[in-house]
Amino acid sequence: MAEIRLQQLAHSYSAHPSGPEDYAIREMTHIWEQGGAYALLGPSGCGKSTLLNIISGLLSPSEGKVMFDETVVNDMSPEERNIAQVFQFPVVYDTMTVYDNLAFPLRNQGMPEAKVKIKVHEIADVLDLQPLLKKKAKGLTADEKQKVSMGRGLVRDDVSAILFDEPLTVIDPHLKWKLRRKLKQIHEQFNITMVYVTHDQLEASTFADKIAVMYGGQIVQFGTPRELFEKPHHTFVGYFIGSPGMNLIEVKPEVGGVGFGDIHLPLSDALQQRLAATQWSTLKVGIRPEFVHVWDGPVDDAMQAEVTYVEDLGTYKILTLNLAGQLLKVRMQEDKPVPQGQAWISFPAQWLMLYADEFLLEAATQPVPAGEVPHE
Amino acid sequence: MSLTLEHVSRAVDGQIWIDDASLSFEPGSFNVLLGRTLSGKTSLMRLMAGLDKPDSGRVLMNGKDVTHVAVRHRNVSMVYQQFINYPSMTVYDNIASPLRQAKMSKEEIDRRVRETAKMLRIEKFLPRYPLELSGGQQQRTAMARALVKDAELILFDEPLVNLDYKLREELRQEMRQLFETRNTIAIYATTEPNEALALGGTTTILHEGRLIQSGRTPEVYHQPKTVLAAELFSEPPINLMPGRIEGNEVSFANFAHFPLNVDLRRIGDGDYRFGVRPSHLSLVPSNDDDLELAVTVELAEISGSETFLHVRNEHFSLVLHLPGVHEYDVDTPIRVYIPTHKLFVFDQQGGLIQAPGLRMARVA
Amino acid sequence: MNKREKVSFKKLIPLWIYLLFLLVPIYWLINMSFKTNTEILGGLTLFPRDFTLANYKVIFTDESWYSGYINSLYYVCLNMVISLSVALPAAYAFSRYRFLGDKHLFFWLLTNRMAPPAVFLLPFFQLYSSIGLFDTHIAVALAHCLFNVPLAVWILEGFMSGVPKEIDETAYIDGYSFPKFFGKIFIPLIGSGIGVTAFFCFMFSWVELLLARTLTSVNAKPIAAVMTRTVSASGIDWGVLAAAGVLTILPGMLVIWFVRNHVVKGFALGRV
Amino acid sequence: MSKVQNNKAWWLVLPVFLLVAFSAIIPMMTVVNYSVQDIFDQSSRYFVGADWFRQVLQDPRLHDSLLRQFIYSGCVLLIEIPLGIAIALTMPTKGRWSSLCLIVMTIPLLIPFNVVGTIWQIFGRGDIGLLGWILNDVLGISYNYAANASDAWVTVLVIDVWHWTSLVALLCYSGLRAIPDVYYQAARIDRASNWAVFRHIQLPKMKSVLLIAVMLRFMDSFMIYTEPFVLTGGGPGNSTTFLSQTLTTMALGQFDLGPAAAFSLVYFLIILLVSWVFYTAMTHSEKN
Repeated sequence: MAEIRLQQLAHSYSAHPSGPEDYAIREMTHIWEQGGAYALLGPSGCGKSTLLNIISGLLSPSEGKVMFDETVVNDMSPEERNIAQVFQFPVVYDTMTVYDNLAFPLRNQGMPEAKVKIKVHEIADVLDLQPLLKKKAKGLTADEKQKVSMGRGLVRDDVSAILFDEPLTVIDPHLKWKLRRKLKQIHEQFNITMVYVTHDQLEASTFADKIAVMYGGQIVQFGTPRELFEKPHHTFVGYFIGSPGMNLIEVKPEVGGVGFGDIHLPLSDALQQRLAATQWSTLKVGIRPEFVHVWDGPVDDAMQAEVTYVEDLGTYKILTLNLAGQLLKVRMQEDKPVPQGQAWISFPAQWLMLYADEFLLEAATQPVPAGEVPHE
Repeated sequence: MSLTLEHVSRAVDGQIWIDDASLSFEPGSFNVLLGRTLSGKTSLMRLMAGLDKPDSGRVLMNGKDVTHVAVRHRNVSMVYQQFINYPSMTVYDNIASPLRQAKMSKEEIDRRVRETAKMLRIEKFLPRYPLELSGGQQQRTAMARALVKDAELILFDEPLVNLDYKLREELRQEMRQLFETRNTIAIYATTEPNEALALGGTTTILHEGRLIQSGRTPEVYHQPKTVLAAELFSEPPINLMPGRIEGNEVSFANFAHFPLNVDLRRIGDGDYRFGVRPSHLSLVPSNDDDLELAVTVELAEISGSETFLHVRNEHFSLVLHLPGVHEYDVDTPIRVYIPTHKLFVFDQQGGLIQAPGLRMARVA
Repeated sequence: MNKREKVSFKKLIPLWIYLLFLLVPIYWLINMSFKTNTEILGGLTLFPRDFTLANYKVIFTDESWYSGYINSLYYVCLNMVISLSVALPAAYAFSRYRFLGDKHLFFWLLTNRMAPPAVFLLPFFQLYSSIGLFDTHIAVALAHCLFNVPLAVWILEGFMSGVPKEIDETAYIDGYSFPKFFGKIFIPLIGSGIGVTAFFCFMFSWVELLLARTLTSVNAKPIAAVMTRTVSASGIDWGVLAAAGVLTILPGMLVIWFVRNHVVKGFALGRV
Repeated sequence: MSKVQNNKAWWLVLPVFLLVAFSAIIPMMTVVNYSVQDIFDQSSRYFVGADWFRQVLQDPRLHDSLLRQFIYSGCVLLIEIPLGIAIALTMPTKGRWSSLCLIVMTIPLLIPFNVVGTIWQIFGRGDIGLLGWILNDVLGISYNYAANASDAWVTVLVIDVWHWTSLVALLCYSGLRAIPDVYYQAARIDRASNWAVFRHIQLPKMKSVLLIAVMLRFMDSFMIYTEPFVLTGGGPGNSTTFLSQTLTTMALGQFDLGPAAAFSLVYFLIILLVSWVFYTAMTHSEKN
């Protein structure tokens, strides 16, 4: 059991990195607390697999420290770190029975057979593997095999953390949610730090209490699923989380707010002050399709947009609107009337986000914690 | 150009893969084949393409019997789930290959290859080899090869399933635009009901080699003829509960009772199966006729901007599809509301008796 | 970067010893081929004191010697071409289709690999004599097909099964005919497989002596059979024998050099 | 991948079928024909039934060389298979060294059988060979393969090991390369010992290539002819006379066509039988 701390960690695959683009992981400081359920979410190539390998010990970081509690583990192998890992494709020992598979890590530690038996049955109960214990691992289905792989990690008492690397890839879609539930239950039952690496927002948000979204070798936001949805700290989080993603529009500062085309968007005084005090080269506003308000008819203060496409998804609709030359997506519930030709919309101030150089700009009263959103 | 299947059947090793399917497709239409894995989507497409021959029945193109015409003499294209390109050729040569086989002039080939590559936004990669590209770019190459020759029939066999969801969203939207102005028949197989909805056009539901229902996508969705069609065309699957109508009262599994509303009044007494779409359930009452149920949370699946809430009580389990993020711990007791005017009613054999009336709302 | 991948020299010592064990006898042969017979018989020297090319000169100036090489290379190449050209379509059939008796046919092909060449010596001799092919290159090439063709089919089938059949279908959809698809698209895809197969065909045909010797007398006599001539009444001409031996190793080395990437890839793919 | 039923595929297989049939069926029929007849010349031949078989099966020459053959093939398998596995396990998987290893290891495979014999004939001699010289003069071990039967026998065995272990190693290497990295990572995380990794990951995954290696080495060592023939001519005594040589002597040397044909069939059947036993034994254990 351990808290995992990454201190000024950076990694480059080249021996003499000449610039930030040579880094697979850019310098970061990050803490995974003991007993938490975390996800590491990002598209392919964002550096999440590199980070996972650094935590598990398959890779040694080129700069900075990996600490388990108070120990620096940079040069320790996975077995010395007591890490368990569940891989994308289930790894089982084909020639052994399920029982022997589960007993394998214990026997390797030299645990007496009587104790092994107790532990294996305990884990088999949790994972519903009891009826399969006597079967050869080779004949199992993919989800059974994946449960056996998990079991081999859970069966050990000394595991400091369990890492999951896209563990549900090979699972039949209709069995997935059951395994997700199992994972959650396991986390509640065992007080172990779990880190779940995935490119799928559903996997991440369902499993984790807190999600680290990775992009371009950085963790751009570390927050709960709700925070990622309601207050993305980076334009990438806005784009990547949610389907469809956040609407992002480049804007120019104006008196009393920002604007694009002939549209003016007012900002609060506090935010205006913050903007004035910040250096930036690009400025964007973001609003989620769910939060765009569509009026039933012409309203004062509402902006007029042209409806270019309506996507009927059965119980809700996605509208594509043209607002002063910018395309916007808007999500509408089934019961709401669909505007024809023209729509009157407004952006509720609470859901309108302002991004300077892709990072969220908030009113000064709520400073962004430094460790989570490093400014360049 | 139209495509018609007349009573086609196909069995392999005594197992029936396609059971007496009759279908026809209009020129310029976008059509979705919806069904679970192994439901016969691929087999049906292979029959349409001419890659396999039916054991019985006919395939007609423009009214002409092409059942026994070899695939290379038909004007069809196909895009597979795997990214299938010729690894030994550059992207340019890949896209040009069907045109070269058609003995087109060099200038014409060059023009069309560049035009198609631009449409699919891969013009930068023309001199590269497919295996040097990302998955999305490889699939774009395969799609370009399928589109370049102006085939009369283009088949897509779950083309987006191996891409991650952001790319899927992007490509799906582009595809719809690509076909808006074309006069080809596009047929698109998918396992995902939401993809069928997003792509529009017509939808044909397949199950175990049989056609379940076919028609314009919104109609099939809102008026499923059977329980099976409703289950297959709903993600997450439609919630089904056994129930009984007796006098002026409806009861679910003998424990939740509510008065008969206007919609249900014309159905006689008896045992029925009631269905309600996951997205119609809610955590707050929205109407006076809502049925309140006490349940416990099995799992809250959060997909970024939506939540699939799996709940159950001692009688049945339900799934709620909620917009926004709703975080619940496993086994939390909560209350959910079923809008009784949005119930589907099926008879014991699974036939639809009544679908909820759509309130067709329009801006004045 | 990875601790496990780091090659520790110490761990590899047994491997070096094994490689040394493979190379020393060959070195000894090469060493001897550059010595005069007096030096060879006069005592042991680890490298030629009296470096000479005379032994090689003997071989390159005597027609019966060098024609032996040409004969061997000729029938080996012939065999490679025949084996590959019949095995390619057959392997394709086995990798893509089920057909009447396919399993039995495949098994029967493989059993031919189990037949000792000695068993076929006499019947082959009679067969090829009766159809007038005795002492021709084609006779040896055909005889070697007995064990090379099944092997070629088997190796190629493995490689072909790794190519998704959707590629074939895409080609037909694009309008390719079967021969055009096979030549332009499929063969380049299994390049490594063909390289590895050619390597094995070469190997087994080049090293075989029993059949090659029985089926030839003068015109197609293989080098391996010519070599037995160095034993004469006056004893063995060790220097020439060694030089001839070295020259038989060279073509093999050349082949390895040319297909090395394919072979390495073929082995590395886990498909040989 | 599902294969399609298509009997037209026979056309693609036909060339192979005809070619192999020409080289296998006609000669095999000749052999069968001879094995049941007594032949004096083209016109006078008599059907003798199973007489030749009876004679061959009771022939002490067959018993001798069969026994020698089995011991020899057994030794070949016992040495080359474990050695090949061990070498495959130590071979580097990446970089220049691995290519170099692969290439050096293929060299012996490409040397004609008789040249292999010649190399060792020279290498082992006391007067002109490095090995013979080291053994006799440096280490003081008396060694002469031309005179001492056991020396000759061991030399033939060493030649085979030298010649063919690489093939086993390369096949195993190829099998090992097919194991995904995650298996090793999982094993490390489970703290598996090297032996456990070998026993539970590498060996099971190598099984199919090992089967091929065992079959190939069994068949080829059982057919060995050229190397002992070049090295010792089958001597001293009969110590290195194996089945193929006995057969060749019978057929070409003494022209005993009938018995030689019967011998051939028995020989062939033994190989088929033993191969079948290996095959079923190794695939059977997988099913359980």
